[in-house]
Amino acid sequence: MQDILALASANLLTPMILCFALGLFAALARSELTIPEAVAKGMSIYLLFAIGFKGGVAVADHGLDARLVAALLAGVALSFLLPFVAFALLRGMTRLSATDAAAVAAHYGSISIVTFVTGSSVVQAAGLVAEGYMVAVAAAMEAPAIISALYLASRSGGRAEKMDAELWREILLNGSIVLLVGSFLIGLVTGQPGMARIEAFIVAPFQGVLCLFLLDMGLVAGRGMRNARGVLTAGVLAFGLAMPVVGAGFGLAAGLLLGLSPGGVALMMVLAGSASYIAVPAAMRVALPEANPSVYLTLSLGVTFPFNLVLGIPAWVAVAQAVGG
Amino acid sequence: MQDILALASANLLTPMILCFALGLFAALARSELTIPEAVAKGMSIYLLFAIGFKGGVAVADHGLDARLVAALLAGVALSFLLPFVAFALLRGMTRLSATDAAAVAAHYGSISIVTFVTGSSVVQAAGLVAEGYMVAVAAAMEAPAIISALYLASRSGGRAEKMDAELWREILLNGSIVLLVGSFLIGLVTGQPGMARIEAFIVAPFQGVLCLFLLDMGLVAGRGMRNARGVLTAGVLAFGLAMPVVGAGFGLAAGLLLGLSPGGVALMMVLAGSASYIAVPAAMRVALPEANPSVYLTLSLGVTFPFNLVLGIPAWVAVAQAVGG
Amino acid sequence: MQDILALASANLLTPMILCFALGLFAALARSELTIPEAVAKGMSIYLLFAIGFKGGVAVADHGLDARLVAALLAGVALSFLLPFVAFALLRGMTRLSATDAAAVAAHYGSISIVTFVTGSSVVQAAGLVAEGYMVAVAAAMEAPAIISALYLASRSGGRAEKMDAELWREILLNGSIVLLVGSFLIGLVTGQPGMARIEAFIVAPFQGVLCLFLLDMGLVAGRGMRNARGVLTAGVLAFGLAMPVVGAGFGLAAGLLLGLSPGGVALMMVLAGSASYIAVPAAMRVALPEANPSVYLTLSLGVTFPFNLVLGIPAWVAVAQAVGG
Amino acid sequence: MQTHKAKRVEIIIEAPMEGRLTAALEKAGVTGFTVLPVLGGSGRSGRWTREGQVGRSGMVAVVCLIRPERLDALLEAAYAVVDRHIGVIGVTDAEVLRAERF
Amino acid sequence: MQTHKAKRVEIIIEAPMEGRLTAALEKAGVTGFTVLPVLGGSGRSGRWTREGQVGRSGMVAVVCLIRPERLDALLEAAYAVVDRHIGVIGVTDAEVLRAERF
Amino acid sequence: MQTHKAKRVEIIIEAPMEGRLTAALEKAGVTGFTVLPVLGGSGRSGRWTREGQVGRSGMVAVVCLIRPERLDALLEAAYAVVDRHIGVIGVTDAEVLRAERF
Ligand SMILES: Nc1ncnc2c1ncn2[C@@H]1O[C@H](COP(=O)(O)O)[C@@H](O)[C@H]1O
Ligand SMILES: Nc1ncnc2c1ncn2[C@@H]1O[C@H](COP(=O)(O)O)[C@@H](O)[C@H]1O
Ligand SMILES: Nc1ncnc2c1ncn2[C@@H]1O[C@H](COP(=O)(O)O)[C@@H](O)[C@H]1O
Ligand code: NA
Ligand code: NA
Ligand code: NA
Repeated sequence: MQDILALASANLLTPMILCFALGLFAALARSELTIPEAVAKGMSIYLLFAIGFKGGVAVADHGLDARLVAALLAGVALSFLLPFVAFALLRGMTRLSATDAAAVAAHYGSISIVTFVTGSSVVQAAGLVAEGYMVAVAAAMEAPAIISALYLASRSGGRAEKMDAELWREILLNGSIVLLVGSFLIGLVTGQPGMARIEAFIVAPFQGVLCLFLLDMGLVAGRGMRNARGVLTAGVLAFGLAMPVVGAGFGLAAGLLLGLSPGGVALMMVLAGSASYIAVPAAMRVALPEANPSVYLTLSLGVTFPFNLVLGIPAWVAVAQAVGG
Repeated sequence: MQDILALASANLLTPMILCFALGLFAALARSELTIPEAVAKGMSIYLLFAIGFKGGVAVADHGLDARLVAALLAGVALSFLLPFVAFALLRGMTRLSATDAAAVAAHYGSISIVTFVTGSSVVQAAGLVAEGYMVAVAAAMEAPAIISALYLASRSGGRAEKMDAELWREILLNGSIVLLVGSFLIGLVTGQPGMARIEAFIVAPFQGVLCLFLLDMGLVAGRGMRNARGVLTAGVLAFGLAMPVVGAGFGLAAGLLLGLSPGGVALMMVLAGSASYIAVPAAMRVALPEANPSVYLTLSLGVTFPFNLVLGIPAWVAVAQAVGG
Repeated sequence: MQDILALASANLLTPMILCFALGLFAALARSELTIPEAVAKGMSIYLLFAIGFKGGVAVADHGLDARLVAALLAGVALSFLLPFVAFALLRGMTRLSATDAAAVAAHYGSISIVTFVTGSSVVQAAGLVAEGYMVAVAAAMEAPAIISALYLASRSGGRAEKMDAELWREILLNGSIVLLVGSFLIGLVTGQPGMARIEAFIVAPFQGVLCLFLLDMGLVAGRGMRNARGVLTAGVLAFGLAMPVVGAGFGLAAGLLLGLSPGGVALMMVLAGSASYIAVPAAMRVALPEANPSVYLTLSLGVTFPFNLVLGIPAWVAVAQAVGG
Repeated sequence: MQTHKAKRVEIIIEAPMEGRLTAALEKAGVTGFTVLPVLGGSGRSGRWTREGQVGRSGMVAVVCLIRPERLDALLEAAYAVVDRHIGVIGVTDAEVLRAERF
Repeated sequence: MQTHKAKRVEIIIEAPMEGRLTAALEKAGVTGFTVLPVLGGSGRSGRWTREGQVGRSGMVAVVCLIRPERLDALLEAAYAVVDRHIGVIGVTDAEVLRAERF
Repeated sequence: MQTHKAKRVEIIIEAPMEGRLTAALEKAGVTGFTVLPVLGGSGRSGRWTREGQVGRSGMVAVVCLIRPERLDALLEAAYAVVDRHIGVIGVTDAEVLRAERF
């Protein structure tokens, strides 16, 4: 426990977390500080590309691990499963409508790639080495939760859109999945020689870009909080704090069952405990338009994301070290 | 004098200054070369973050200097005072209306952060080390001049907007102040360990980004010049060249009184001698809408900014070295 | 021949080419992955600035070569000449109207700066050193082809716009020429000391930025292909594959006549064999509005660009090595 | 100059629905439209801004000029897409040159 | 389809005044508006472009669809903000679906 | 509030022609206009989008509010530029405050 607190407070004072806090402060104080949409998108493309490529090179280095396929399957299974858990919790803890609850559940079954990126930094700073294919697991976990959520919504009488081919294509080929999987494969194919060519671009400046990106996330989260007063009842808030712990617990179990390294276990917890705020919201606007976006965006970005950043990630890393060591 | 000229000509042939000149040329020749607004904003966010963070780390390294508070107060005092000097000069040298003169005066009491950033590079290239907190002084000098200017405008019968709470908030929490102070504090808190994480992002590529940013400044300044023919009478032009010298003189006095290092004195001159073109123009549009923006933008960005870049900064550095050495 | 294939397949598995392929795939699969316009423009500004500056520094290092002027003249001559070759081929191989053929011809007389940038990387990776002024040759080859094309169009009865002063200014001062020539001159003037200041920005991350830029090129090319079904008849397609070979042949002859180094010969082939897709399309929209943009954009970006990237460049480098060694 | 009566339809819709809307318009025989970016706005679902966002969030404005007799087909097609979604449809009378294009 | 009369108000105003304008609109009971980016323009104060700018320079276009009877309140609110500033207000007749929203 | 009749002209034109169009407008005595960015669109020359483009590709929308009596001069000037190019011109009736500005 003490270790976790020590790690958490060490993590708290990194430039990344402080940048997020600065963004939150600026938005809540209604400063006009903003980061242009194009710059924010540019940074997210950079981060996705870099993390995917590094994952691919790591797999190229260590050879294809037999556990890769098992890990992918486990990730898909978790993403299918967690929305049911989240939905049950939401129906118990909050008064959200079935449609809203299903939409929120989709977010918590899916993953937050920025949380994953930050988690990878912390894992590395803690001296651990995670399996390179965890980035592929992340990509695999993005979409399945959406299907569970639409099933939940229609079972409860909600008017979920039919999953037509168009919607499938949109979800499976959404920008972040394509970029993550694509750069993973490029890293896998080009390996160390490829890395040598672009290392100065994707490794050295990575954490600095992450700082500015988290500044932007703080701004967006803070603006969301300001606009969402009233939306967040105590029950909803409690869910936003409890669900990442529950999710991380499932991740821990999966990681141990798979026999991942401590770094891999930590990242599995990070993934399972995080909530999407890019891919899933867009899918929900199309497939469950009656669900209120301020509920799921505020919960995912305004509650769970900061919780994971500040407390979750260091805790999961400490747990994984304790269990795995 | 010879030293100043040598330094000036050395400074003249740096990639930074030449990039500014290229931008000026392109705009005056009506090339369609442009830098997208989002990219320009992204670069300015990068520069503000980097300079603030480095300042904070420098203070963390050297310990809190007793002079920090004195320097901040001196900066605030200068920012309050210089608009009065500028206003008097403008009323003597030009035929600008009281409102226009007050708006221009606000710009010259405030500071140009890009001039400061360029000045820091020159100071460093000259082998000097300035106090890290000068970046906080820069932030402190942004806003006070606005108050003096509104006072001047209303005293002269101009219709200055009342300084309501909203306007205060906007001015004190404008994007560049928040980012500069925020990143300064982050640098202060995280110190060298924080720096180690993001050094490759904010130190090594800094001067290169500054080049492209100055290219953009040149484009914007050149476009302003093209649109402002007729606005710049000889008197107004003379003011734009004289005021930075006067301001730098005040800065020199303040720096010596404070007992700053030669590098610090040089930066104090740079700050006092520079004129705002980001924060103050926006405030003037709100608070003194009758003032003509082409007057103050052209003067600040088209006259004083290039003057400082090419002649002012190397001169101030040489003076500070001569006096301080 | 085997060498060429070996080099081609080595080139094929670089991160750059694979990023281009990823972009193509994403666009053809209608993924919503996109790179914002501002980010794409920002990257292209970076690449132009970096390649120009490096060229200038290289010339500063090796001294002004007597062949520089000859190479510039040869480039201009090629750019004037190649549209006639292309036009003749097009009229023979395709059923394009004279206006469309002239517009396409303009593109193939001019050059693709991204192909040049990629070619430079491959030349360097092959251990060759090209003349630094090749970047100035590239700039010189951008515009002349436009004049030939307008001549061809009006000779064939097309309604080409008169080349008024305005159009001249637009073409000669288009963004990429100004930036390329400007940064070349800046590099020339500041030499190694200038390079030392901004090396970390323009050298180390260069190939990484190129990767993301080629990803974007792939996206744009793929979208163009999707929209241009029907436009590309077999004849047009054949032209898009044959013309770069013809052009490169002219480039080879010119390079050998000039006595360039093997690296320089390779780059001359790359330039002559490449087709513009930035400067010339904008000029054609103004001067030959009746020409169908999907024909020339698809050909240039969707056929010739990938051909050069994957097969052309490695082939030209191998030929230049074989002939020059 | 000779102008012809037309309708100008402006549809403000969530960005993730843009593809579906334009597909529906094309199906309804609309021969042209223009998509404008939107910075932010306010409505029953609150205030929002595009700044700093990374997903396909936010809205876009789709503008169509069409012959008056085609208005109903267009509105029906648009409405079917917009119906359950956040968004606004406004129609104004307009005139165009070159009627053969619409 | 059934449409209802409305007014479309388009206000082009300096970016630093956007917050004040939208606050005034909300106070005047305007229930929705959309903010569009502006690239550049020209007027009595000369030509300007947003390209390369870093401050909150430039202008934005605010578009409101409202019931006709609310037009006066809106114009008064908008005018009070725009009055001393650079900017333009234009009003056109329009029709909307779903009148209950406006 | 007191408003005055005006015309709102919206010209959607290729970006490389923007400078020529605005020069022609100024020559025709148009005292003000606003340029809006365009994200993409569709017409006889197919679908296009601005995303990821680097050149001066794509289109822009130029909006002018003018006195009705000046409409013809404006349309003639605009048409001379747009004629051979991809683009669309739409005109709507509008009203403006502060007629002295137009
Ligand atoms: N009356 C209106 N006039 C203009 N735009 C509106 C109006 N109402 C809504 N909007 C736009 O449509 C979006 C969604 O509206 P709503 O569905 O009411 O939340 C808003 O954020 C605005 O961008
Ligand atoms: N007649 C007009 N039509 C459209 N936009 C205008 C008009 N007049 C002015 N504007 C816009 O309002 C801005 C400021 O106008 P002004 O106050 O006349 O300088 C211009 O830069 C244009 O963007
Ligand atoms: N009916 C229309 N309504 C609105 N915009 C149009 C219309 N027709 C064409 N456009 C715009 O003008 C561009 C060129 O049209 P076209 O010349 O028909 O290819 C299209 O890409 C659209 O942006
Ligand atoms: Na999850
Ligand atoms: Na000053
Ligand atoms: Na060529």
